[in-house]
Amino acid sequence: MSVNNPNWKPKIVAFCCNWCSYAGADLAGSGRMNYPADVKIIRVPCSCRVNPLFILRAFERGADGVIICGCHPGDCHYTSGNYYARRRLTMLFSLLDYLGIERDRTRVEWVSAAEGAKFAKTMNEFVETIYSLGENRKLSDIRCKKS
Amino acid sequence: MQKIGVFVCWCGSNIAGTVDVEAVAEAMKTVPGVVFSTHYQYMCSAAGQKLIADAIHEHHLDGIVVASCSPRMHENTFRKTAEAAGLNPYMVEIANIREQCSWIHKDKEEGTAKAIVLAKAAVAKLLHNKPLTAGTSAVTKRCLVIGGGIAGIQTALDVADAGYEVDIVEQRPTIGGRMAQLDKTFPTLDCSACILTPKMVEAAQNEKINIISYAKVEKVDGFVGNFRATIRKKARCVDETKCTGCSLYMNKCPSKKGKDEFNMEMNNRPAIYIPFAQAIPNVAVIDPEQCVKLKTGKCGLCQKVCTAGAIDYTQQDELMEREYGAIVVATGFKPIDPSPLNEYGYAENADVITSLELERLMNAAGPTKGTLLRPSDLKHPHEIVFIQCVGSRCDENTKRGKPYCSKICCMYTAKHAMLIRDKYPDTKVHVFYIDVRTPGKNFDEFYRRAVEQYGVDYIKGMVGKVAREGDKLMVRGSDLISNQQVEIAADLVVLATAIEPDPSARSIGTMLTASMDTNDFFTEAHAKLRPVESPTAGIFLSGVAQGPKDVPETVAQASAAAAKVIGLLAKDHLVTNPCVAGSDELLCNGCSQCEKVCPYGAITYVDKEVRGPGVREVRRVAQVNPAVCQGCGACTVTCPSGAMDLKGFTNQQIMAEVDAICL
Amino acid sequence: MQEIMNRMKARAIALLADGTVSRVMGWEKGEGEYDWSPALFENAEEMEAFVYGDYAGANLSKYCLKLGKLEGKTLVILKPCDTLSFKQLIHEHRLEREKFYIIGAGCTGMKDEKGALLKCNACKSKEFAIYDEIIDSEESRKPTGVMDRMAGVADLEQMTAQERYDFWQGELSRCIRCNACRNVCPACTCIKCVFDNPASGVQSKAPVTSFEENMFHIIRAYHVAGRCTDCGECSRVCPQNIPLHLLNRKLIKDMNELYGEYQAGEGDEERTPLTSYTKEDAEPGIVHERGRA
Amino acid sequence: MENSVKFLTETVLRISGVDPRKCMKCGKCSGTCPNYDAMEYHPHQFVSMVEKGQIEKLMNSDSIYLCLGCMACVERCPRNVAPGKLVGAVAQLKLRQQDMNRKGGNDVAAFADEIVPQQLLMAAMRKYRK
Repeated sequence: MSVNNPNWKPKIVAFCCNWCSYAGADLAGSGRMNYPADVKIIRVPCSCRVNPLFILRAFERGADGVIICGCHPGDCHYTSGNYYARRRLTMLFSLLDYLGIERDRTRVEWVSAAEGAKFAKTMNEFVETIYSLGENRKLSDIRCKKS
Repeated sequence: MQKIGVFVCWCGSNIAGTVDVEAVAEAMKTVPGVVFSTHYQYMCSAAGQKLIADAIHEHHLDGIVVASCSPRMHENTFRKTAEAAGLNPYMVEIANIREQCSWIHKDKEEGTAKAIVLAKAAVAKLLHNKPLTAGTSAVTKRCLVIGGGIAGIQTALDVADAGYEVDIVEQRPTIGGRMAQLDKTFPTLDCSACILTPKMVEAAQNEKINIISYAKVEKVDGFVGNFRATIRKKARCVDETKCTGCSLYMNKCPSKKGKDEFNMEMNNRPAIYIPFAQAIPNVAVIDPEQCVKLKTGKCGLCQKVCTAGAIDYTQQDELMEREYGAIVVATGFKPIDPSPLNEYGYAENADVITSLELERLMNAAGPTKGTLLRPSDLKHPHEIVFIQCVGSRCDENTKRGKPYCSKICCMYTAKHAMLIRDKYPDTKVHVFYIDVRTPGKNFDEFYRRAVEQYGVDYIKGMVGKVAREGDKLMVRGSDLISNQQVEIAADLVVLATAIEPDPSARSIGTMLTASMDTNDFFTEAHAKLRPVESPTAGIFLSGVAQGPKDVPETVAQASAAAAKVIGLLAKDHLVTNPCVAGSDELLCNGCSQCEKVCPYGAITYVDKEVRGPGVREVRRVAQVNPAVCQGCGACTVTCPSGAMDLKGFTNQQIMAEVDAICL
Repeated sequence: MQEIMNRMKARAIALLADGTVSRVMGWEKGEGEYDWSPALFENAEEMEAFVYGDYAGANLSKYCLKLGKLEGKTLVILKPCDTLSFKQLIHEHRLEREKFYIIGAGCTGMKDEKGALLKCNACKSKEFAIYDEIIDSEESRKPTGVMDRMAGVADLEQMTAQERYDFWQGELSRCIRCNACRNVCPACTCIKCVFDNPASGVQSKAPVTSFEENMFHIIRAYHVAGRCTDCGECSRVCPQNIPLHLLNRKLIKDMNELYGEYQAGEGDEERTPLTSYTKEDAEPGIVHERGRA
Repeated sequence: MENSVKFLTETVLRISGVDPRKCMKCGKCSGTCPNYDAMEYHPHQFVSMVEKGQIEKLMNSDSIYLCLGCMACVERCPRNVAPGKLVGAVAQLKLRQQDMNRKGGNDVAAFADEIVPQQLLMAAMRKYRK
């Protein structure tokens, strides 16, 4: 937990779809809306490009939170990508929860290209949640690392 | 090992203000693979681009990372720079250290640290980049226009004018659409037929335009530039090449029970008919539901009188396959049925009519030959009530109608009121309205004329009940301005019913994989910047199919869609996005999961001899058509075997980014 | 069961004799009393060793992948639950129907040395999803194993997150990465497994990365989500007795609850819950909300 | 009992479940109302006055007892605003303030049989307990 390490800064990966959420993140920037530097964005064409593997990989490599942002349901640039993403991520989150990984470390938010403020607000909330959860060790240690 | 160059942009103080660009450039020098790293005030400037080009030459770079503004801003700029310097344009990655770093963080130390991570992630990704080449696909230089109303006709004329072939597919026996049913048009009051029919004739005579009437599009395959459509031309039982449109049969036909669709079913027509005098094609059609010959085998009177020998009762539906480069959706609209809104009594009272029915009642070719007579007793109405917003602007939870404003009703109601007051000055005309919406050139002036010059009584309020009392219709409504409830004994009530997309729109949208909104209007690619294109490449939108609009707006959009079509057809080849999915056939299981999630039908399966290390066998494998694939990546995640990957966003590239950010 | 076996044997020999099939995929006795193994028989003589009965628990569907590539038809014996796996493989175009002659085998619940098999305690069905003929008995049509299939999952769901974590850490830490679960799984039919494919980003066997080590079972469970018929073979073969079926069943339970009842391999729809959607689907936040409720 | 505009408005909105901001001021409710002329404030005015917080004016008007409870305005409102529910809510607030609300839902059941419509019962109770 963060108590052990006062200098701990969370690592947060945000997957953003190119058409809505990445543009929304850009808009948050143009509007100079602050959110913590702990969030690093990875651009993907669509939320449906986010392979659950990427999320597992991030956690395993030490991410403390992973958030996926896409176009609002019904507004997908590719018409149906976010609908598939919605099911896939629901199932993944549920599985992680079942394994005892704090469910609040994962989140999906639909952010349109016009919702810069929502993007910033979401990131602020999410970072706050991760701070309250502290360091994530669980997934990388689910098989008892010897180290 | 690849040789990568990193270029950190100051963007003046936009980046340099919160990010220590020098420190970033310095830090990047120690990253494996990076052989050159520098910073400059404005990388996107000519000098900045030259700096990049020089470095590519001097250090023999294989790829570059530009740490600058959003890739949505200058990715293309830097790709061109790289290409000009002899690098593959897809060996460029952008680290977004402005919108997603310097602009959102205030602390310089924090901003610098984050910028370094973002640049490292870009390098990590770039190390897995492969040069990509955009493919090309040929363009079939023919356009399909679905719908032959004013929108479809205008688009077809403009496209044909540029020298391209156009097929108009119209579901009814004639083109002309809704506009042909109108009497006069606002705000100029020209006769609708007088301005429309010349265009119909022009379309018919244009040798580049092929009108396929009484037909529907059944199936569309393919992709932008290369569509293949199956069109069903319904049997009209009349040979189009022989019929002269003489109408001699009209009085012979014993069946008189067909409803005249053109006159809003207010009168009957024979089983063999031409919808209206100026129909194009001016060819009769036999209604199979009404024709005695087709139903019982006995009759054949029309065949006997037809001197041209055009009648052919044995005619069958004809299926034709045509190829197109572009498709325009111009499916138009229909008024809603106001019967469920029972307070207006539309279903019970013949003298409660819709505005489109009034158009026909006022038209010289209509059921009353242009004399305004009310349907119940064919008497002249002396007091008329118009009710606006019938079924428009409703909360969706009420199930009382459409949530949108139908846009044209305010203006045509003013037109009707004005025309009636002009022609029959003894008639009192009241209009119940919620708002009068007149945003158009000369529109408000037009509405004011109705009030000031013609004395139309506009009542701010809505009608609560219409009830018959003797031969009068008692209309009770509120007058919000004088704060009283009013009751008017009217002879005729006209409902400005909402308009909705033609019922054929939904299936056409599905067929074209063109997205639609919840009201079945086609969605545009961008509400402001791409208003006449569907998000599906090669599909264009014309007229009310996209949303309610009046004639001038429809014509403007129709010409705009035509311009987009011409721009597409003018190309011999289309450059395709190289960032598409591709299947590694050595890994592919042929399990068909990917096909299920592809929104474009870009994936097919073939039995193919697969050769690899120690492998030589015939397998069922997935193939992606790169011209159809739009690069969403849905298939890559569905693929169980990891055979499917997305160029430009490969599993390895994204994993490398994840690692770089998390380490 | 003895009677079913005798009929089955006679029928198989007849089908071999008249050339309908070229081989028979069934079971033979191994060294121990309970140790029955899948076996291939090519003539009447070999068929002497054929057995069917309480210890024929193994699901033969996966063996069909290779058999389907051979000349001629293969006779394969499938218990009701096995037919689901077989049908699912047809849905995925991994098997060709015409390469097989399927005898649906009546089943009264399978056992091993410890008693009834896990999958048989909560028997999914006595219906055959696919077959050419059925050889069963009055007895075998009666329901067996009526325990609640999702009871184990529900128990875990009731625990706190930390308890669940401790449970899984305890279980998964025992894994020796022998790959038996993967190799037996009828849904694991990739020509090249992602765990053996460096380009998948999951890395190769050597050097074994911590990512692969840690994530193996999670990735595998997700990998077969929507395609897993819950045949239970993974847990049956695990030498470390890790209850791997609890991962698969969790996903099945969630999909049933959120997207409607679905049984992989049943019916003719090739789409799985993860390759379909409705506009009204629950948002991923439901996982969070459910936990808080 | 509290009498601030905020309290009164919030109470009326809570009792009625109505969102007056959905109103597009078309006047359909008042065009529909069968007892319009008897009422000092008409259905559409209830909507706009509640939105403006003028609850006390409404409470002190006889209009709240003159609503027949026919719910035609609720049925026909194109925006799902339900003015009739607002009238009912203001009337109920008035009753509460007069401490006249002691008859609870259980007492109403005694009046109800299969023939008497519930709306009539409610409207009658409002009127005769004035």
